[in-house]
Amino acid sequence: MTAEPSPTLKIHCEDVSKTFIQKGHIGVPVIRDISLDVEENEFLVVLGPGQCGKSTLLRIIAGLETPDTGYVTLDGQPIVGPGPDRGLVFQGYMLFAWETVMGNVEMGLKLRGVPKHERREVAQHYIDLVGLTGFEKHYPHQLSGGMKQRVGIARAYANSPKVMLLDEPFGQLDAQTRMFMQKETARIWEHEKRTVVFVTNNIDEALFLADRIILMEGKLPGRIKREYVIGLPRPRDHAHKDILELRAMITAQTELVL
Amino acid sequence: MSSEHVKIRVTNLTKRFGDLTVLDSIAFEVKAGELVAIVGPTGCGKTTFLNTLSKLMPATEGSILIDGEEANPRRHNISYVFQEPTCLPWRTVRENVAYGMEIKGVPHAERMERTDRIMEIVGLSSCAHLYPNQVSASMVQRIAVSRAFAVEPDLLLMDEPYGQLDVKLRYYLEDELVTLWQKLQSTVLFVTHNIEEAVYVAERILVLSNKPTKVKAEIPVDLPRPRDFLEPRFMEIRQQVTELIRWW
Amino acid sequence: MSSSIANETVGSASVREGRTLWEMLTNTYVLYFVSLAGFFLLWDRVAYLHVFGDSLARPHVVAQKLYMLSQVKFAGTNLAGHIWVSTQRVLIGFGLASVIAVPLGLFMSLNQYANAIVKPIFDLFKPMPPIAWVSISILWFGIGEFSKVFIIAIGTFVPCLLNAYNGIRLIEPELYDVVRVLGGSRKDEIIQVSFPASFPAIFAGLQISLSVAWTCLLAAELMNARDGMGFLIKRGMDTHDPALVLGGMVLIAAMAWLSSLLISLLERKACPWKRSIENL
Amino acid sequence: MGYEEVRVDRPLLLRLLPFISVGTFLLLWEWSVRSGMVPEVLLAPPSQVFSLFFEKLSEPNPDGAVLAVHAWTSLQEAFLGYGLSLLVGIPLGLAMGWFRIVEGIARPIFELIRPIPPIAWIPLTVFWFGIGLTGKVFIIWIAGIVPCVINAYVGVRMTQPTLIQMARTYGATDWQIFCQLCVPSALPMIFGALQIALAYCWTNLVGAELLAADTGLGYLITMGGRLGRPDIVVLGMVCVGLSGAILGFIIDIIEKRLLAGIRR
Repeated sequence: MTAEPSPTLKIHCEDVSKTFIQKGHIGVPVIRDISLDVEENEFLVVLGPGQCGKSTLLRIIAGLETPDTGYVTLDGQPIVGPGPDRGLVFQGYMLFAWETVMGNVEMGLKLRGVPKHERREVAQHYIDLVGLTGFEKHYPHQLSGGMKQRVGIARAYANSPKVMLLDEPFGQLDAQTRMFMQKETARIWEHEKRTVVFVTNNIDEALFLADRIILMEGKLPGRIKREYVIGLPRPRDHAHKDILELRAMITAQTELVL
Repeated sequence: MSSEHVKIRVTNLTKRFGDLTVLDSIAFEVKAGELVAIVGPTGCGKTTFLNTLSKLMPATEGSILIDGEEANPRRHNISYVFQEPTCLPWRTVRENVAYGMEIKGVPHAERMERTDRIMEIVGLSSCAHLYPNQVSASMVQRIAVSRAFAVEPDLLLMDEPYGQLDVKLRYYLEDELVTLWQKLQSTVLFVTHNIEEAVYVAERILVLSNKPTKVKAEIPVDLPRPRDFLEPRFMEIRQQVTELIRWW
Repeated sequence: MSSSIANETVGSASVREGRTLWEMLTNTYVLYFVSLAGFFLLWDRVAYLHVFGDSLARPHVVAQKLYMLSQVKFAGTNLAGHIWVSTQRVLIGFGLASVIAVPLGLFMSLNQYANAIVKPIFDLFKPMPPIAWVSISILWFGIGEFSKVFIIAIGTFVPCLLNAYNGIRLIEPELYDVVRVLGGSRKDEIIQVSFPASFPAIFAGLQISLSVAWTCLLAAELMNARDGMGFLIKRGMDTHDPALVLGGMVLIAAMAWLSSLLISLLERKACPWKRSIENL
Repeated sequence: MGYEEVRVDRPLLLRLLPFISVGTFLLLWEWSVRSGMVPEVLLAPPSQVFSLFFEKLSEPNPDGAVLAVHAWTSLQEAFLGYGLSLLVGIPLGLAMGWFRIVEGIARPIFELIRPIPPIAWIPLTVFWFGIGLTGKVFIIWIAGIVPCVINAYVGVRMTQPTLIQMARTYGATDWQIFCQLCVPSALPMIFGALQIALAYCWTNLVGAELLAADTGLGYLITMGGRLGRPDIVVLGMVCVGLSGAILGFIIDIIEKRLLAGIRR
């Protein structure tokens, strides 16, 4: 354990393990002994195939699950539960179907008792930032998948969290919309710097966005397999030779799961 | 690989919904045994295009000729591999692969023989007696691909069958697809949003425009197989196609 | 970006227009008309030819009967009076039951202790058909208004409670996570997620309850009543007047249909976000 | 990757509460009658109902038949009506879901008849068939057919559209698609209807017997009411509820077996 944490250390996970209980009595170890540091304003991508416990790790950082062993700290304070200092974007969008875009985005502020005109202003700012100006009064089902996830991102951002956690946010989009959303994510991140932990199974996405990639083992229980620091300049290009070479190198490390 | 015989000829294919023109006089030809990829920007009327080609939807104007005859699902062998899984959950993997031939009225002995052959190539033999919900998502898509090839189609349409899979798995399945296609000499139209995938599998790429959809460009892919996405020529073609449709 | 939305909605607009004679003949509305005409014609012929003796009235006789009843007093009041009396009973019984059952169902699914106490007793009564309560309610409350309201309330209670209960239990648990991550408390989870998300299920429960309510009303009025639509049917039975029986059936069906329409309209008003999902 | 066995206990109180609550309910009921809070002419205590149950197994008075005869009559009517409604309703619903012409013809009539509460047919069935078995079977049939038609119809309509498109591109005929895709797809919905239809049948059986019967569990309840015997009324209600619950349980087991058979 480091005696003196670096001043820019944001999130620190120490030997985190978690076992889920299925059918009431069977224990499935999901992640085991994960230790991990995230620096302030770093864009960290956790990359792994379908079932490797990466989402569970994210939910532990969000405080939605408690680890069986180990602990997680944020700014040196142990995480005991979910809180508005960490914004979470869900894979399945998880928008409130009964609220408009505006209602969804301002929800966090409303829950914290921010007066109406003030939260409208903040929400509008983030709606504009994600490029949904003009759609404030739409209900979620009237939006396409990419637009729904933008609402999800704006909702998380509007709460001004210190850390953004994204759980396979673009998993349900087609290849082109996905690239577009990645570009938008990079743009928003440049605009409003945050510490980001981004979970994905798509290596192109990881290489496009990450400062650092954590590669997970391809099976349960999830462990960290390798770590890559991506020093490429931004904005990046999906089809750039350096990215493709890195991709070849990383994919060589993963197993083929049919 | 491909002979000079024109298998599919599409002329002036137009589809309108009321005042809205979705397909605007699309015309192209596919030679027998050719693998053509079709790419276009998101929202380019891809679904309408495929549904019209497969005759699920009547075209407003124009014709689709297979061997010089108007295409007809009853007369011609048309296969369509959908983006979402289309396995029948109440049939085993083997019965699913045989389903297309069953409708086509292929005699029992030949049906079984072809089913076994295809499942051998694709590597499905080990799970022939499982049910679709007992196998993984990529397996389910391989069943659909096998079923489509098994009817020895005059025209095989594929709608982004490997959309959400990770890179390694995708390349593996695409190699498998190319093997199947080379062995069975089928004529394949492969529709996708992923440009890299298109360059990897196709002999020729048709680039569609935004709505109203037209064929914007035709790009031959004259690369040897197996292809390597790091090769300069590969990257060059990829770049060329990307620039034609980039909206992101 | 927005063009992809247009692409998805266009597909549903592709209705083929009938051109050939066969297609025109098999047009849905033509078929509906043929079907209804055939039904009434068959009814009329069967009645006219006395297939069931004199126990089936011809359609126009039923209509005449209803018209006559609306003009003159029958058993103390005219047709509108009978309809109103029955409707009132349904409204009171249904209103009482839903006001108690819906909150109770919500509370049961939100609090596991409440659930552990109420659910077993509820399960005890659930398999009992509401109509089985008719005799005991007469025993308890005599043949006055309250015994009828009581049966209706008992009958509608079960579906109201069950739907409210299941409505909350079937909510996607991740939606609660959203509220928690945004910094909301348990109270916020209930107000922001549980209540709005269970709305459609509650309305579905009200819809079922309502049809049960009319059945219960009828059972109660058939057993004993001096007015109401069930009374008309019963009187028709006692005096062997098939026109009166059929008239009563038509009335009660119309009222049941109208009230269910009313609930649908109410639901559309209450959940604008759900309506548009259906339209898509 | 080893899976460990883990035991999770629910709080003791939560596991005990259901028994406490039912026990308290029964005791309160018993006590309220015994203590005279509720007059005995209005309600019978559970102990009395319990002993009457054994008495009625062999004693036909005062309502004219022993319990087994009442139960048998009711079961017979219910099963005939239920069976007929499945037999007619399911094929009708399936056909309405797939064939436009069947839907066009059958739907308006179905919608016309559906809002009529089944027990409203009692007078007509008494005119037509008397108070015997036929009339009651008719009412139960009318009641049970509605959920059968609706579920089979919805089941066919919910067939995954891409499955139908897939079969169409292979050149399948309408009839092939109906038999090979729509019917298997609708099976889970149809099995769901078994349970709902049973509940409808059972409810309306009681209604039919209240008015036009000389034996049956519903008749037992009516007679108890006429004779001013709350113990008989409650016994009848308990029997109806209990046998309904048992039937539901049996159907549930059958449904699970059948579903396991197709979903594997």
